[in-house]
Amino acid sequence: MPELFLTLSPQDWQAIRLTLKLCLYTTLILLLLGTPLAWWLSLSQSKLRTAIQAIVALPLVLPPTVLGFYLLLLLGPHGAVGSTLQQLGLNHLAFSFSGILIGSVIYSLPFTVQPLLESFRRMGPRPLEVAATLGAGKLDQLFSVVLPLCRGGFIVAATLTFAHTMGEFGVILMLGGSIPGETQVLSVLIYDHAEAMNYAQAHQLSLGLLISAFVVLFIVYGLHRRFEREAPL
Amino acid sequence: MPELFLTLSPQDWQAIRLTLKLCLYTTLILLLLGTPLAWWLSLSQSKLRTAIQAIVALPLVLPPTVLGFYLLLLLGPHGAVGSTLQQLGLNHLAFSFSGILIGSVIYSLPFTVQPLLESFRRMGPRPLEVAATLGAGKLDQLFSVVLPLCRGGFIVAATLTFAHTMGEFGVILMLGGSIPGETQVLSVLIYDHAEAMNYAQAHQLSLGLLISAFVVLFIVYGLHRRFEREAPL
Amino acid sequence: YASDKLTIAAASDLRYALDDVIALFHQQQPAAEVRVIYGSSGKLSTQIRHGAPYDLFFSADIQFAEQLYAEGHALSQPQLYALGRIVLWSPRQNMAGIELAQLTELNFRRLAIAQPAHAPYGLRAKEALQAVGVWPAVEAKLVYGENIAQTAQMAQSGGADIAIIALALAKFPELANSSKRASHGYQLIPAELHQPLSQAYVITRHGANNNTAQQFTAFMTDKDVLAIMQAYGFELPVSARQGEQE
Amino acid sequence: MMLAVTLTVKRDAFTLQLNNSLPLQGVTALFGRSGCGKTTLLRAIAGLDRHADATVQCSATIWQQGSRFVPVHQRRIGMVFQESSLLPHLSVKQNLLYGFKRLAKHIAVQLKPEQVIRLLELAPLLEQAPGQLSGGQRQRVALGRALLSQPQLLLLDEPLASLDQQSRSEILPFLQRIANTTGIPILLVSHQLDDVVKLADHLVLMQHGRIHSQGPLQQQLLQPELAAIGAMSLLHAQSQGSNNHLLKLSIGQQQLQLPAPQHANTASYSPTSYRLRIQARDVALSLKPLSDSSVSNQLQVSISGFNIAPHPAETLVQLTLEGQPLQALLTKHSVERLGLQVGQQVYAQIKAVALD
Amino acid sequence: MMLAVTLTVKRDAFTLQLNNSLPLQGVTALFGRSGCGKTTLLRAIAGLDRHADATVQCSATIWQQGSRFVPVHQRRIGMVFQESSLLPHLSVKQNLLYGFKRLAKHIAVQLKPEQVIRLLELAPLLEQAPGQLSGGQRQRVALGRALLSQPQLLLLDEPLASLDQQSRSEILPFLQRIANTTGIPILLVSHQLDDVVKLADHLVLMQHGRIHSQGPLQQQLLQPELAAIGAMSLLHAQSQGSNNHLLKLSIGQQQLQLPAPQHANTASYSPTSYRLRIQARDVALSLKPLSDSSVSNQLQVSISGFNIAPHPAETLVQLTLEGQPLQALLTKHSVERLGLQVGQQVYAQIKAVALD
Ligand SMILES: Nc1ncnc2c1ncn2[C@@H]1O[C@H](COP(=O)(O)OP(=O)(O)OP(=O)(O)O)[C@@H](O)[C@H]1O
Ligand SMILES: Nc1ncnc2c1ncn2[C@@H]1O[C@H](COP(=O)(O)OP(=O)(O)OP(=O)(O)O)[C@@H](O)[C@H]1O
Ligand SMILES: [Mg+2]
Ligand SMILES: [Mg+2]
Repeated sequence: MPELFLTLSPQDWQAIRLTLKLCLYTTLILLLLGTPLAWWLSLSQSKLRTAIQAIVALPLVLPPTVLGFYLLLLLGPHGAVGSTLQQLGLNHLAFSFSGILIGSVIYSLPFTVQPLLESFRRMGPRPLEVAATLGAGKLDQLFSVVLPLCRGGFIVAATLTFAHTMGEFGVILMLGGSIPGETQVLSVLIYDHAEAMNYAQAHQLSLGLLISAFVVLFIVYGLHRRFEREAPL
Repeated sequence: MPELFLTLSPQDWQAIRLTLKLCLYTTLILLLLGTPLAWWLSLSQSKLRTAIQAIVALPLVLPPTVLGFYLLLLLGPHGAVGSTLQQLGLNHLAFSFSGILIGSVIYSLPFTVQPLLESFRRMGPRPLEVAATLGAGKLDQLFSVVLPLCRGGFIVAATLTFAHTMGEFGVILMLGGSIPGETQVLSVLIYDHAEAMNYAQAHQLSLGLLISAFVVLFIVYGLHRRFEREAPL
Repeated sequence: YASDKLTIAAASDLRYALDDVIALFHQQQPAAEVRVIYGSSGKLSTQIRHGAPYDLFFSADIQFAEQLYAEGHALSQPQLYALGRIVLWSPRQNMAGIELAQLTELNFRRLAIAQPAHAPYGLRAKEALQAVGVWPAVEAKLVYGENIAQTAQMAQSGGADIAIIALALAKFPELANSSKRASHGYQLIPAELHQPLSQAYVITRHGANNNTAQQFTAFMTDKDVLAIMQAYGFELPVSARQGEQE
Repeated sequence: MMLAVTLTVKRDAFTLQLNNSLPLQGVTALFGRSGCGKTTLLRAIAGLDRHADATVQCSATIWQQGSRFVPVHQRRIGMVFQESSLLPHLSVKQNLLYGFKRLAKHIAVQLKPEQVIRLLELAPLLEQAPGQLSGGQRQRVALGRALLSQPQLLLLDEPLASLDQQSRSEILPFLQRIANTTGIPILLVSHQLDDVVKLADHLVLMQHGRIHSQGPLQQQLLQPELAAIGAMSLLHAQSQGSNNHLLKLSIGQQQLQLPAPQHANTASYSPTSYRLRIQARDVALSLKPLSDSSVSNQLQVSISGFNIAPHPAETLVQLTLEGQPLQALLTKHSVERLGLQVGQQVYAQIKAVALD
Repeated sequence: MMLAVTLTVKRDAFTLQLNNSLPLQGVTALFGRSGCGKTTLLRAIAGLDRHADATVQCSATIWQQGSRFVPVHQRRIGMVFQESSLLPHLSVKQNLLYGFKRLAKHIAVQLKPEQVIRLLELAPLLEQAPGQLSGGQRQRVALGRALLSQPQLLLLDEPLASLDQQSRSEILPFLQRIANTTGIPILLVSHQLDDVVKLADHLVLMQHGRIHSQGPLQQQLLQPELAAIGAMSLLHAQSQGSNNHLLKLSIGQQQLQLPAPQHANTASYSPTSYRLRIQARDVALSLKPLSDSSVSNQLQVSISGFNIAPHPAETLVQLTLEGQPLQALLTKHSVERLGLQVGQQVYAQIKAVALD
């Protein structure tokens, strides 16, 4: 095991750092965006909301590179977003960290929203009613009731999002261009190693990835279980 | 819109059929495998189960082609599984529909298991206790209580699995090799069209895919909502 | 058993040329069923190693074919049939007349090449950039495509300002006409600046008894085929040129 | 101080229709059969359900009218739900303090945690999770939690349903004291007429989604609807001091002696007036005072009327005792035997009295 | 037919320890303060919790012992949980029939759906979802569902807690009839001593996780623990026929007259023996028979002892009426005034009687 990591090159380490950053940012952004979105979706019954719920899942059905290509068109200098940014004197987003971050956020959106939505629905109205009669406003309810009660849903959402972002490379490759330190995340690097038939390196990185992911997931799920045992719902 | 589909080639149609078959089979198999697995995971508190829960999520963190590569090693003629099969006089599984089906099943496993697990946990023991006192055995409870009560979880699991299988091509391309009628699913075909810069065809297939996925999801979520309204939990 | 169904695995850069070749082959052998699967040479050779049902393998780099042959996964010696060329191409401007060495003078943000680690065209692009001494200057501006087709897409979308791509792609109408503003002249990069992109094929073990495979390899020396290859920007190797002269 | 409610709720087989004012003083009991709309009414008052075209006005504050709708958390309501409603992720202590911790600075704390925890006997449960409580324990925690939020109005939906008699008899006077001393009005749903009569000042009788009648408890007890459950009277009496555990009371010119109430915490609380609850079946009548009977309380009353009793063999005799109504449930046989008539002066033997 | 339970459950601040046999005949009431372990016991009997080293034996069948554990669904138990437990995805009708539809072919249907639906007044609710029911309606559905599963043992955990008096007084006799006619034994948890006395044949008194005492209701009612809640007696009487809505009863040599019970469905049901529930505070004593009082039932009794009453000003007088125990709650003052002594013959005026 120790040798395993001794042989990692600086490029590998850079990719690891970058991957962690991307996964962390994506997960955080998606929890921030996904929570209100899922909340809103859970409340009403209108057709519009059903439509939006369906739309949220759509990025999933496209092959990642194809999605990446469309995003490249959108975020690149000729695309709606990219050209607007350029007119504002900013850079377009293709081949930048921000670009792959946007790509990851869009691509993993359903993995955040769906479990949260289901979790919110199942909680039912009673705990919120109770909190309201005890003087808790909407935001207060979110933090003091929804978050702790739907912890399981948040954990599922966060781990699926994190893991999915970690493994995804199609969108990132197309949109990011594999720039070391900027867009060359671990999945791209492992892919490159595998394609180049540098199997030793690919195996080593894969194994490292699997082990660390396992450790993290084990701890997260273990803690969640402990909580559940202490305060069963 | 009508012209959209008029211009589909026989190859496209073949890929569409194959994709539907793959997604359907994957979803069904995963629901069949994932339900007992998630059920088992939801029941006990042991370390082993936490570990298995973490392992279930692991395929996600590997880049799909790399996962596909490892599966190829495993299922191909030199792999443990493939060579055993060959010794039994059967074909190895690489480059066959069965092979990509196995790949999809492994790769989408967490999207089935996690929402189900969460859903089972949230249901709590009471409904099952009630059913048991009324004479329902374990299997009966599964069908008469767990399935309907966790319908939301099943829908999330099924749609995430279906959509994810639809869009996935890394594993399939590596393991299946884009053989028309056998392993050339829609995502691979779209990818191929895009690579070939047959944008018209790529756009058309993508659009068709998005629209039909939207319609299906809209109907599924809409029905689910209607049910929920009629029998709120 | 002998089968008339032929499955060809081919490197992505052959995509358009090989399609035409197969169409031609089909005219001569209407009964033959030929299908082709494009991918990166690395991936395809890995698949062949692990039992892929490909009869013929057209590699973008002869090394992959030689390796397969050495390992016993291919039966025939790799057969060289064409040489690939790389060009400078831009979605913004006509690159005709702009030498590789002038890249340092151009104002651009991103230069796309294929991933040198595994894509033959990427490796050749890198060699050429190093040969003219601009590599250190442009390295920070590089973005990498998974393969040469994706590299072209990166540039085509405008995300990358310039790309080094296969001549075969630059000649493809989709790319040549991809922007309305300029007709996209490309600049051929001299072959001396990099190792040759030796396009070679082998018959795999799977194709050992495939008659059509034999017929198709024989057909590859047909002069009409060579013409197609040339039209798509491939150069013919010395051996083939001799054949042409006959 | 009134709670004015105008409300129409239409459901498949049920319609709730109200246009009433309920007093916001002391304890108002909502009494009615299962399914008559009590919970629906409480939820509308609390603002948990927003019904179209409803008006809810609490004293001078309009809670709902037209597009105006004060959200639940701003109404300062303490609610005990009919079903268990503890927040499952919080311990008993955290549940108790959930509302308390959210009080605005300027709100005076009338009910202190220690006090509530002591009275509801919650001390040993503080660290437990709601899932580890018995049914009655959960109800006590929910009640304590509502009280600690220092509400301006308490809405209690059968708060004592799964409590044993002893807990009940300890909590009821506590609730009454809260209503009396803190001035927090209580709207109480209960199916136990006993509890209602012990606690309520005002009784609202609901039937099929409407308020059938309402008024002070003493008057409401004469409603024939209640006779079906157990006719009862309420007498107001003045204290004349107590000795030897016996309390002397006077009603007008007449005297009674009763065992003095014995609450753990009545030392500091000796009211000058008492409410006597007397079941109609606990009142016997005789033509002249009885001397050698164990019944010590005999009061002179006059017969003001005869009502139909739920049972055909019985009659509900309406009496007047120093101007206050009193009911006696006799068999028709006895009425005939004694030859009772309207206007007649008779002696009422009161066997059993419940005191608050 | 006995239910033998050996059980130890240790929790933080609570230990349940039992090694008892409960009768499996008629209605057995579990009575005890909140948190004393009633629900825990029912769950162990049902097999919902599997406690180590526990033994549960129902008649001849061992349900749990060592590694043997009959799963819940094979125990043929009808359980009504303390908290609402309808299956939320099923309509009222589907809930009711859930157990019924799962009955094995060979099981005789003693309780028919129509019958249960009629008696629990569920007909108008059949198509509703559980979320659309009031608290009391939910309880009725849960009870009906348990009954329809044709259980061999009914475990009822406060099944009537949120029901109004009228529903209660209709359902209680129904439950009793089930116990009497179908022979299904009932284990009932209730906090209403009233209900318990109406229904139970056998009373189990629980305290702090132990069975304090158990026995036939008549004897158990003399337990001082129950006096704190309201001392009461139970008399067995023979019917001598009724006329003019009055029922004539005899206890030994003595006669009583009472309003005849009036249940909608008693036409076909006229028992020859009755149980009379008499609150100790409803019994007055006199040295000689009273003539000009409305009290028509006067019985000759002898004083067998004096017990301490919960209130210091009162005494619980133990009487014997034709061999049956009877209690009277008098003030000490009256006892002194009348000069009552053990062995003395006196007349008991029984003002109020509850009949089942
Ligand atoms: N969500 C709902 N949808 C349709 N009908 C409902 C709904 N909630 C309650 N009802 C019906 O409205 C009526 C009144 O219900 P409510 O809960 O107010 O009764 P309640 O007086 O509180 O009864 P209980 O004493 O049994 O709790 C009932 O007949 C009930 O079936
Ligand atoms: N899961 C649990 N973990 C720890 N303690 C528990 C748990 N469940 C119940 N208890 C405790 O065990 C004791 C007995 O609980 P139980 O539910 O059996 O009481 P009960 O007699 O049914 O009371 P009630 O009449 O209030 O329903 C209580 O003191 C309770 O706090
Ligand atoms: Mg209610
Ligand atoms: Mg209980």
